Parts: sequence; C-alpha cells; structure tokens
Amino acid sequence: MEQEWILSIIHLTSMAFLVTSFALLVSPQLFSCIRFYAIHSFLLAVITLSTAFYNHVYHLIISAVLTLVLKTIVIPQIFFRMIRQLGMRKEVETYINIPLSLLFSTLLVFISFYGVGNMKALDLLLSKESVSIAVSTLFLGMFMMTTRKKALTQVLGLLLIENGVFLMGVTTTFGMPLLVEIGIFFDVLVGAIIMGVFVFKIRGAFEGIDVDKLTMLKG
Amino acid sequence: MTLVHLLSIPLVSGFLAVISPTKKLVRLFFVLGALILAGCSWYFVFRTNAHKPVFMFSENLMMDALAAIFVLLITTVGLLSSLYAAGYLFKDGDLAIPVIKLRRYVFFFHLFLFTMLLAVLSNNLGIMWIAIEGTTLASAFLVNVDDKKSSIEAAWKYLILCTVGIALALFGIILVYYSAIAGALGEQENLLHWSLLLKKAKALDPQVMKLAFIFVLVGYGTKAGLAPFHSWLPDAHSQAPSPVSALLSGVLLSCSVFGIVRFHILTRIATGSGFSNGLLVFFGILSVAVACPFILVQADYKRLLAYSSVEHMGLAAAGIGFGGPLGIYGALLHIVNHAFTKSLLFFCSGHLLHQFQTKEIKGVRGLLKTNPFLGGIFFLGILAISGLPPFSIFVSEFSILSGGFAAKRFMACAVLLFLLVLIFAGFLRHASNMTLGTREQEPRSEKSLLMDSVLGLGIVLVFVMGFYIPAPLQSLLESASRIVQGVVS
Amino acid sequence: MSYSRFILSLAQVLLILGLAPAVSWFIKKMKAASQNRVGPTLLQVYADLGKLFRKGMVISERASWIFHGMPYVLFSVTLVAASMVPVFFEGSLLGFMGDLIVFVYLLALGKFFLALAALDTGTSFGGMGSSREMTLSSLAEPALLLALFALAYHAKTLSLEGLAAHFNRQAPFRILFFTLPALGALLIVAIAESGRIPVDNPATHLELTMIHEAMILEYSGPYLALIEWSHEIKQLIFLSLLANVFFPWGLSNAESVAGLLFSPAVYLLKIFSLAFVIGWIEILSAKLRLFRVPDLLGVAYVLAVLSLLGQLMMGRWM
Amino acid sequence: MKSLFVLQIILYILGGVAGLSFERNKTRTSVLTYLLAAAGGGVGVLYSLVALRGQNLLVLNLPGFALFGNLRLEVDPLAAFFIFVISFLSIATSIFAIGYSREFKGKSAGFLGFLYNFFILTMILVVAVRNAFYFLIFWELMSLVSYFLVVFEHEKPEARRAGILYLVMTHVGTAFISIAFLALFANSGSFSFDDFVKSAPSLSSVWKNTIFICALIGFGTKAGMIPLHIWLPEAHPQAPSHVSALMSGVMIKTAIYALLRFLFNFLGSIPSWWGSLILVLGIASTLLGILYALMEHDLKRLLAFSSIENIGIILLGIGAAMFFASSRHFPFASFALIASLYHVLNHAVFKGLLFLGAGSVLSATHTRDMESLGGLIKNMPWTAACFLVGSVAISALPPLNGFVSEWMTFIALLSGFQCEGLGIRFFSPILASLLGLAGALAAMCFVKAFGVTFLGAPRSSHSEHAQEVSPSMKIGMMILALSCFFFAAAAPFIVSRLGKLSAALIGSEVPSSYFGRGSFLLEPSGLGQFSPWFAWGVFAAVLMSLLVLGRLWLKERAIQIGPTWDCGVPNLSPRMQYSATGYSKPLRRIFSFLYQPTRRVEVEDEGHELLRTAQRFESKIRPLFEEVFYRPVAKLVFWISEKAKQIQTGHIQLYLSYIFVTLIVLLLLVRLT
Repeated sequence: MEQEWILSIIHLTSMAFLVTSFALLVSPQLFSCIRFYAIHSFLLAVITLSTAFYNHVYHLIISAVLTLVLKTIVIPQIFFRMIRQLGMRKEVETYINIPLSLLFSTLLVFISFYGVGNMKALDLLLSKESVSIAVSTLFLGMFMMTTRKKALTQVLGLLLIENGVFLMGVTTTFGMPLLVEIGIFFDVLVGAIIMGVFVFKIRGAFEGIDVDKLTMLKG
Repeated sequence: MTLVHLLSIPLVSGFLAVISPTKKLVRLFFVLGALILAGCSWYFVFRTNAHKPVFMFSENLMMDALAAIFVLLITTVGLLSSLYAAGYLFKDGDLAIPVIKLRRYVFFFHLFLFTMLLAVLSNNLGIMWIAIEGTTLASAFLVNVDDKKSSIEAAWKYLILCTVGIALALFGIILVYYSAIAGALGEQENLLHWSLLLKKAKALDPQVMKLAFIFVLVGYGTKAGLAPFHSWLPDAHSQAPSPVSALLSGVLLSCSVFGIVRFHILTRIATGSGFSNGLLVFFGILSVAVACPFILVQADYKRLLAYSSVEHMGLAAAGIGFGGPLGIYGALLHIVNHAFTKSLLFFCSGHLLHQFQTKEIKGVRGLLKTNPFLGGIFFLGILAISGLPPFSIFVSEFSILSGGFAAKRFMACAVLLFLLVLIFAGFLRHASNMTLGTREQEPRSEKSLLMDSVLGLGIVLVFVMGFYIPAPLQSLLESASRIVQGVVS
Repeated sequence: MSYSRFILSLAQVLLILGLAPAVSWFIKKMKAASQNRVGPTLLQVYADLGKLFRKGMVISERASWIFHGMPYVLFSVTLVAASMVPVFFEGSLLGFMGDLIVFVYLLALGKFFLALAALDTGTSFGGMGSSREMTLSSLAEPALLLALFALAYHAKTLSLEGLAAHFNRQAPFRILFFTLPALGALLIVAIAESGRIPVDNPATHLELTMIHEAMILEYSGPYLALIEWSHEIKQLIFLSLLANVFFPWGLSNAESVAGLLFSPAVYLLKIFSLAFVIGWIEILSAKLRLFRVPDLLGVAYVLAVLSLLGQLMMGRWM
Repeated sequence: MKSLFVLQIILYILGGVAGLSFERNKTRTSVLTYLLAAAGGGVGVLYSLVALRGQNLLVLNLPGFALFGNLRLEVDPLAAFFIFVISFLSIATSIFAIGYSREFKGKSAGFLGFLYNFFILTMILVVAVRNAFYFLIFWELMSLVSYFLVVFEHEKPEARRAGILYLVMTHVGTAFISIAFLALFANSGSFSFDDFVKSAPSLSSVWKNTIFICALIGFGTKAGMIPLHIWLPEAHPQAPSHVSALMSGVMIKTAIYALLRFLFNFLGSIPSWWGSLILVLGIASTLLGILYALMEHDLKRLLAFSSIENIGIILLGIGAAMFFASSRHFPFASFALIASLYHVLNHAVFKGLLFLGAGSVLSATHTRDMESLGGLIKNMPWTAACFLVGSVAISALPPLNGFVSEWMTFIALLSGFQCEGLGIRFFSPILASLLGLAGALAAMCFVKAFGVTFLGAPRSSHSEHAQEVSPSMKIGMMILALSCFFFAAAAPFIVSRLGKLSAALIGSEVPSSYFGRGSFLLEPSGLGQFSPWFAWGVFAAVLMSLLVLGRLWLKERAIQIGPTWDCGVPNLSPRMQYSATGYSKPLRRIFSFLYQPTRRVEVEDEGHELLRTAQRFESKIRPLFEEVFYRPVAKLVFWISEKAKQIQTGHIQLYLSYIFVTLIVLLLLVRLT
C-alpha cells in the first residue's frame, strides 16, 4: 500500500528534479541559480530517502542525509559567501539567449530519452524514466557549462552533472557500496572546495571570474 | 610487505615533508620517500610473482600483472622526476622558491603518487574512480606551483575538463554496477570488484555494457588525453614545472588508459564483439591525427612534447584496439617506453627552460654547440620519441602496427604510418632547428650533477630498452597482455 | 682466321689509311669545280700531310700531357675502329673483337679526348668548340645507334661483319625498301660526325661557325697531321660502312680470287659515288645555325625509328 | 668463414669505439679508426669472395625479441656480392680518409671516424640480415648514421636543410617498406625472410601488386630513382667526401639489393607490367639524371646527379630481367641481371673514385665550385690522372669497366629482338638508343667536369696554389683507378660468377657457356659479342707503338713553347676561358623545355652601354620535380596544419562542447546499432 505511495513520490520528485534543472538552466540571476541548485539537491535527497524506504536498503539513508547536508546547505553557502566576497555582478552571462537555450535543452532531453529510454535491459527498474532523467540532467549540466561565461556558473553546471549521475546511482542500483558512496561524496566536496580556491585565484589574477579571459594558451 | 605498505609510503613521506622545518629536510624526505617507494615496489613486484593476482582488503585491492607494470612505471618515473626536481626546484640563489611552496609541492607530489598507485591497485572499480578523481585534485596544485596567470588558467581548464570527464566515467561505472546487479551475480558489496566481474562477464548485459563503455571511454579518455578530449593536456603540461609534466604525461595519462583497458576487457567479453576495439582504434587514430598538425607547426617546445603525448596515447589505444598478442603487447610496451622517453624529454625541457629562459622554439638555437651533453641527449630523445631505432619506441610502435596487420586493419595501419611520418618530419624540423647550427646568444648554465645524471640515466634506459627487455619485465608484459586478451588463467 | 684472310684484312686497313685523304680531296675538288676554281691536285693533299708531319710545333705553355697525348689516342682509336669495318670483303681485321656498339664507343673515346684537349690550352675557342662538338655528337648518338640497331634487327646480329655478310646475301633492292630510311639517318649522322656542311664547315676559320676546327686551333705540325688524318679516316669509315651495309653488292667473301680482284674496284666506285653525294649536299646547302642542327639530327632519329617500324610492321622476311 | 664475418663486424665496432675513446682531435686516432675500417673491408672482401661461390653459406643466429623471432644473419651469394662491393669500396675510402680527415681537425674527427665505421657496419648488416624487423632496424640505423654524417658540418645551413630533406624522404620510404614487410608478415605470419619465401605462392595478386608498389616506392626513394630522387643531390655533397663516396657508391645500392630480394624471392612469379614499369622509371632516371648533372657546376652535386643516372642504368637491367623472366626467356633474364649487378659493382668503383677525386680537389682548394677551379692538372697530377680514369670509366668508354657493364646492358635490352610481341621488339632498341644518348651526354658531362676542373688555366688563387694531396689519399684513389682497369679485364670471370648468382635468383639453371667463351662475352642468342681483353689489348698495343714512334719522330722536330694564341687580344686572362655554365649552354638551350632556364644580366656602365665597367650574368634552371610536386605538397600540409590548429582556441566552453558532442554522437551510435 504505502509502496505505491512511495513509488508515486519517487516519480513525482524525479519529474520535479528535471523541471528544477530546467529552471536552473534558464534562471537569469546567480543567486536564484544557486537556490535552484539547492532545491535540486534537496529533491535528490528526497528521492534517495524514498528509494531507501521503498526497497529497504538503509545505508542509502546515510547518503540521503549527506546529500541534504552537503549539497543543499554547505555548498550553496560556500557559493553565497564567495559571491559576496568577490562582489561580482549578480546576473548570469550566457553565450546564447534564454529561449534558444530552452530549445536546445528540450532537444537534449529528447535525445536522452530516445537514447537510453526503452532499453529492454532497464526493464526491472522501478522507475524507468529516472535513467533518462538522469542522463538529461547530465546533458543539461554540460550544456550549462558550455554556454555560461562565469567560472562559478561552470562549477554549478558541474555540480548539476554530479547530481544527475547521483540520481542514476540511486535509482538504478539503490546506491553504490557504502565505501564508494562516502568516497564519492568526499571527492565532490573537495572538488567544490578546490574549485572555489581556484575561482579566487582567477579573480586575483584576471580581475573578474569571466572565463573568456582565460584564453592565453592556444595552439 | 603488502600493498598497504606500498600505498602508505608516499603518504608518510608526504606528511613528513610537510612537517619538516628546513628546506634540506623537505628535500631529504622528498627524494628518500620516492627512493624507498621505488625500491619497495620493485622488490614487491618481482618477489611476489605477479602472474597470479595478489588481493588485499577483502579484494578491494588487487595487483595482477597488468597493475604491476603500472606500479613499476609510477614508482620509477616518480623516482626519476623527484630526483630531477630535487635539483630543479630546490635551487638556491636568486631563483630560489620559498620553502612553504616547496612543502606544498612535495606534499602534493607524494599525494599524487599515492592516488595513482591506488588507482592502478584498486580492484574495486568505484575506488579506482575515486583515486583517479583524486589524481586530478592532487595534481591541479602541482600544475600551478607558481601563481602565474597562465598556470592558473591551465590548472582551471585541467580541473574543469577532467572533473566533467570523471563524472561521466562514474556514470559508466554505475551502469556496469547496474548490469551486474541485473545479472544477479552475487551480493552487492563486491559487485564492483573487477576480478569478480571478469569471471561473470558473460552474464553482463551487452547493451548496457556498451553504454557503460562509451561513458567510461569519454570520461577516462578525457583524463588520458585522447582526442577530442585532449584540449586540457597541452596547457597543463606546458605550464606545470618540468618534473611534474614528466609525471603527468609519462604516468598519469597511462593510468587513465589503464582504467579504460579494465573496462574494455569486460566489455569485450560481455558483448562478445569488437565494439570497444573499434572505438579504441578510432579514437586512437583520431588522437594521432589531431596531434599531427600541432606538432608540425608549433612554437613552444613543451607544448610540442605535450602533443606528442596525445599522439602516443592514441597509439597505445589503437594498439589495445587492434588486440591480439602483438597489438596488446606492443601497446603495453609502448606505454612503458613512452613513459621513460617522454619524461626524459621533459627533463630536457627543464634544462632548456632554465638555460634559455624561454619556452619558444625560436629562442633555442645551436644547442649542440653551447651544451653538447644536453644537446646530444635532447636530439637523441626527439629521435627516440618519433620512433626511430635503435630506441625503444620503435619496437613498440612496430609491434602495434604488426598487430594491426595481424588484425586485418590495413587502412588503419596505413593511415597511422602516414601520420607517423608527418609527425616525424615535424619533430626532426624542430629538433634540427634547436640543436644544430651555431648559437647566437650565450645561455646561462650552471651545472647540476644530479639533474645531468638523471638525463644520462634516462637516455641509457631508452637506448637499452631498444634492443633488450629484461626477462622479468618481459614475462610480466606477456602475462599482462594475456590478461588484456581476456585469457583468464 | 686463315692466313689469306689476315693478309686481306690488313690490306683493307692500309687501303683505308691510304684512301682517306683522297676522299676528302675528291669533295674539295667538287666544291672547287662548283665554284669555277681549279682545286688542289690529288698529290697535294698527301703532300700537305707529309709537310705537316715534317714541321716543328708551337705548343701553348698551358698545355698539359692531355694535349700531347690526345693525337695518339685519337689516331689509335680511329685505327682500331677502322680495322673493325669490312671494306671490300666480308671480313675485317678486328671485327671479331666486338660488335657495332664497341665500334661506336671507340669513336666516342677519341672524341672524348679531342674535347678534353680542346679545353687544355684554356682558350675560349677550344671551350666553345668542344662544347658544341660534344653537344652535337651526343645528340647524333641515338640516331646512329638506332639506325644500326634497325639493321641489326634485320640481320639478327650486331657485328659489322655479320651485317655486311647478311645484307650481301639478300636480294638487292628488296632490302633497301626497309633500310632506306636507315640509310638516310646514317647519312645525316655521317655528315655530322665528319663535320661537314650543313652541320659544320671544315673550310672556315671564322670562330662563330667553326666546331671541329675550333677544337684543334692550338695544334700544329705532326700532331695536327695526326688529327687531320684520323678525321679523314673516320669520315671514310662511315662512308664504307654505308657502302657495305646498304649497297653490299660485289662484296666478296674472300673465297673466289676473281671476286677479290673485282671487289676493290666496286668498293672504290661505291665510296666515290657516296662522296659525290656528300659533296653534292655540301655544294647545294648552306651551313645550319647551331641550334637548328638538333632538328636535323631529330629527323635522322625519326628516320631510324621509321625503318625499325617498317620492319616490325611488315614482318622481318618480306 | 663465419669467424671472418664476425671478425669484420668486430673490427668495425672497434674502429668506431676507437674513434670515440682516444683523444678526439689527434691524427693518431683517426688513423687508427680508418685503419681498422680498412681492415674490416679487407676481411669482408676475403670471405665474401668465398661465399659468392654459394657453397656453405654462413649463418649467424642470435637471440632477439620474443615476438619478432631471432636475429638471423646469413651471407648467401646475393648478400655476399653486395658485401663484396661494400667492403671493397670501403677499403679504398678508408685509406683515403686517413689523409682526408685532417680536414676536420678540431671538428672532432674522432667522432667522424666513429660514425664512419658504424655507417659501413650498418650497411653490411642490412645486407646480411634475414628478418624483416631487424632489417628495418638496420635500415633506419643506416639512414640515421648517414644523416649524422650529412649534417656533420651542421654550422652550414644548407647542410641542415639537406639533412632534414634526406631523413624525411628516407623515412617516407621506410614507411612504404614497412607496409610491404607487414603485408608479407600478414600473409606468412612470421618476420623471417625464409618464411616469406615459403609463403610467396599463397600471395593474392592484389597483395602482390600492393607490395611491389610499396617496395618500389620505398627502395626507390633510397636508391634515388626519379621522381623520388630530390634528396640525393642535396645530401650526398654535404657529407665529407669519403662518406659521399660510400653513400653514392654503395649505400644507394643496398636499396637495389633489397629490391632484388623482394622481386625475385618474396613475390613469387612476376607479372610482365612490373618489368615495363621499372624499365620506364629506369630510362627516366638515366636521362633526367645525366641532364641535370650537366647543368651543375658544383663538382659533388654533379657527381650526385650522375649517381641517379647510373641507378637508372642498373634499373634498366633489372627491368629487362624481370620482363624476360615474366616471359620465361630465362637466359636473357639472367644476362640482364648480370648486367645490372655488374654495373652495381662498376658504379661503386668509379663513382667512389670520382668522389674521392672531388674530395682531394676540395681539400686542396677548399671549394667545390668548378667556376673557380681549373689548371689543377699541373699541381695535382696524380689526382688528375685518377679523376681522368674515373671520368673515362663513368662515361662508359672502352676499355674501362664502365663500358663493359654498359655494353651488357645494351645487349640485354636488345635481346628484346628475340621476344614475341611487337611492344618489346619495338621498344627495346628505342630504349637502347636512349641509353646511348645518356652515355654520350655522360661523356659530355665528364669532359666538362674534368676539363673545367683540371685543364686550362686556374680561375682562382685557390686552384692556382693548390698542392697535391697526401700519399694516403693518393693510394686510396689509385686502388680504385687500377680496379677500373682490373674489373674490365676480369669481365669473363666476374660474369661467370654473377651468372650463377643471377640464375639462382631467377630460379632457372643457365649454363655459363651462354654468357662467355674464353675471353669473350656473348649474348645468349649470339646477337653480339665482345672481348674486353682484345679491346684494350689491341688498343693499348696500338697506342703504345704510336707513342714510341711519335717520340722517336718528334726527337728531331723543333718544339717551342709559346703562349696560347689570343687572337690578337693582348694578355689572355683565365676568365676568358669557357666556364662550366657556358659549356653546357647549348644543351640548356636545346632542352629548355625541361630546364626552363632563367637568366639575369646586370650591366654597369659609365653613362653609355659601350663603356661597360662590370657585367654580371646569372643563369638558373628550374628544378622541375621540386616545384611541380614536392614544394606544393609541403605547402599544402602546412596550410592544412595551420587551419587545423584552429580547434585549439583556448575557450574552455569550446573544449567542453567537444566532449559533449562526442558523447551524444556515441550515444546515438549505440542506440542505432
């Protein structure tokens, strides 16, 4: 009985997950971007948790909690502080305008559904669409990275990808072995921190974190 | 002694270096750590005969012949480059680097070694992933030792691109894990164990494995510098200090190739088709092709070397893709040879940079007149890297090509040969411009016996490997190539 | 080789040596006649040779042993070559020694040293002469060879004796049909080789036009005599080659005595008629520009090709 | 036997080491190295002569890489012949080098000796090795060492340029060679030559043709076959002269050796068009080679171009042999093969001699430019005499060895008379006549070379004050000069020896009585015959007697030495002589369609054109192949590279999109398969 409940929750949240990543992609404000990311991660945590209860793999709870703590609280906070310290302009500069990027991203979502959806090997999954959602999140993250100018937004895109991968992990395989899970979290955290450090370095060296300036090395 | 000891050595020495107060001590731990590590690894590998795998930590760590080769590679090149760095970075006088930075440098250097060792020694694909990600994080700081604009830029690109790649690789790993679960191969805890997966590989779902391999190929391929994912490579390699560049292109790239190979083996057995072979050959040749123009027309000699790393990784990938005893043996041998030759050349580039104070090829003229020792070694090194006998790379390249012919991939081989000739032409042009002829300006040169001896050692190694491969290494290579061929002994 | 044959072939060589000046006298005489002059008497040419032989010499101080050696080399080469061609019977003194390739290359050896000696004294004339001579003769070479090869193809042999003998066996005029072009080719080459109008003017000493004369400008006395003589011999060799290959009639095979008495007469007849032809050409035509000569030689080559083609197309035994 | 073979190798190694180990720039060192090299050559001559007989071939089987089989060295008759040529020439050059290497005082003559020894060693090994993998190694080593020799005086920019061109071209060649070998490997499953031979019948015709083409291109490049020759005239002159002698004399012949192996051992039966193709290439190389040689006034470049011509002649022989073999006229085939092998030997001798001569001139006058030479015969009589012998030999004039092999080539071509088919019957005499043209042009070329360099009046103070070279150099040249006579006289013997060899290659026993009776060389079908003995016996007799007569006669004639006649213009200066450029003017004009010469005349005068103070004349010819093919290709490659480098713009977003797009494409690929 409650299994159906949980299942429908999963379906719902993963849909919301996809929508959020769209929102993240198109939101013009840096702050809102980060907030959306927080929401995104929160939804991920929810999915994780529900999956944990749905098929009784309780170590997933740990990773759910970790997700909640790290991705919805710590990392966004770091970013907020960074923005304040760097005192950078608030809005997102992109190469292609919002409608066009919407168009592209829908295309990407389609590709991902076409590409990995209805693969008969995935039949015994509880929510088949979650794979496609994961893949599309991945694509959207990469799309974000390729079209944004600021270093920070690129990091955001990276984290988006990370989330997509993580969703994949949770929904298809009910989470990796715990050891691996922890390791992955650790890496994500360290990665984020180091990138933060480098954002500061860039700020110092190039006055501004616009990645366009980083084109001295070519040929 | 066990794998754990092996892994702990760099951590310990790195830690010691951090806490040690004086420059001398830092240097001591730096070199000593690498020395002990190398010694132990050699001892360990050749005492425990690596033909049957060694396990640790409930099979999370494993060293089979394949891993053993890479262990040797990492530790040996690590030793060489630490020796070189001991002369190169620990200079006194006006160019002296503050000790804080040196500490940081040494720490990350050893951390880097550790992560790479972990990457090749881990049987658990997840841990391998973590380790490889770790290499990126550790080496990012090594790339940017001096906070110059260019080096920050290089480090940034390196970080971003490789992290993206790694994320994709993780996706692939999850897919593998999923198909393992779907195939109900056993209890979840060790479903990521490569050795287990290898045993049960037939049961893995081919469709999913294909998908997984693609993600892994793109992901680890980014790290391995296969075209078109190589873009970070020339920047990072040219900006890093020469010992680090040596380590990066000599070993790091190979480690990621190692990762790809592990998955390639599984995929080939699972799909029972040449799918992954085809992809490897394609991307291998693509890498050589992409590297070619950049080598033909190049203004910066460190970038020149970097691109040649792209080329050689491509060759190795192609060799793996060709398969068969010749191709795979050739590819593995090629990885070894390339590691030594390329690090030698990067050491030379360190000398050059120090003597001429420029990375411009135009800036270096008449080297043979000014400094016969360096000039001679550099010239020979260039000839070696472009695959001329009697140097080692010729042997491996030739056996890769013959592997290709044995696998009936004639067009691929013809294209490869054509590209190799072009690349050779480019290298010869640059080398002849740099070394031969008469000098214009008098370069600064203070002799450092340590660094020179490293160069000498390197060229001797490259030369000797050209016509004699030590028996133990030979047998190691053979059993490794058997593993890659999927002959489960 | 039987005794009598040996004697005969020796006689042939001597005949050629003796006859050579006479032939060029004959041509001189013709020209004189055409210009209403009384030319030299026959004795005159021999007398000139003798006079030159008896004279002293003036030799450039730049001259090296090449200069001194050349006349001997030239003459001996010409002599050996001369003793390879059959004259009035099918055999020759040294015909067995080698085939027509050897013959051609012997003459080339002489020319080689001639050209060297021309450079030896370091005059601008010498250089000019030797440059032109070598150019023209090297362009004449393929025509000469190909013409001979065309004949050889017919005769299935490369030896000069063999050629003469073969064509002597054939019924007259049937052969000519094929070999006429070759005859034309060889005639042109013969003119070029013996330095006659329209290729070169033996009479002139005007620097811009002379080739052969320019080379030997520095020579005097006995050396000059040797050179002139061997030049005449060479010319005669070519004539007798033409005579015996294209008009082999009356060439005796050294068995019948009657034939032996008869054939020298026929030989003389043939030679002088050929000399008449050459003289006639010389009278009628003007000297060509240097850079027109290659065209002439080209014509010769084409003629040779034609005769070869003719034989190939019509089969060897028609 | 075997011990001698090993001994030779050891001697060369010792020589090389000696060059490095002892004090670099002392004369003693170079004397030692070159003596060792000469000794090695001597040993080589000894055992190769025995091995040429074909009984008990010597085999050395050394362990090698596991995957590629053993390093097997074997001296069968073919190898023995080439080893003989290499060793024989190397004796002379080594002795020459003892004196010549004084040139390189202070330029580490010891190192030169080291390279020199290893150069010879690699050539020997290339010829002796019996495994594709090691063949390639030695082949590349040979190129590499010779490259170092070419750039030995690398302070000269042209030397560097020549070096790059040389090594790149040979590397291209090697690529093709490797394809050929790898294809053979794919067929036979092994790298050993014996297995190649065993599995030759199982080659499909497509593969056969591919391998043939690849081998032809690869080895043709090394041999300097037109149109792959461009490196040769650049590289050979740059090396020290005793090395250029080896390069032109024997190194390019190793390519001929390998070609013979491929054609007659590895590829089984031969289609007829191969022969025709090689004939065409051969005649092209012959004519163009000598025509370009004629335009040179740099002595060593001239010699290098004439090497191209001689390779052409050799190829003519091989082509004829292949053609006859394919049409199963085995006597003719082996006769043609004998001709070409014989020419290999002869060319090695006289080209070596000429390069040594050029080296002596260079060391005496320090210039290679003929325009500033002249009159050397007075000061350097020995060198002049030797150079003259070489010139006569290379112009294929009787009675020297050059003529013998050229005669055989003529005959071999003319044997086409006997074949069926209009084509060969028509073209064989045409080819022969063209060969004749080439011979005559060669004569002109070397009249120019010898005449301008040694005769007349010195054109510069260099040549005016030149001194005769040191005894060792003289000896080196004398050896070769004498052997020019010897190899002519020994023709019947050599031909019978080569007869066995060529019969073995072609794979049909032909009685040697086909090729020679007594002192006579015969064309198998009795088309022509020639006896070198008689030829130069008679010639020498006549000449001698004439000389004696002449001396006696001239005794009582008054001979006065006077100035050269100056046609009334006072003080005839050396600059009024014909220059090398002027000498070849008529040809330049006649063959202008080929040369496309350009001339520049600068006149300085005082107001009026009649009052000339100075006049500068410059005439260039257009290097056809370079400008029509090679330079455009090189330009294209670099243009493409420049364009291709656009992908690395430095924008990280772009880099990311590469990854991105590739991933998507691959995904779709999987989906669709």
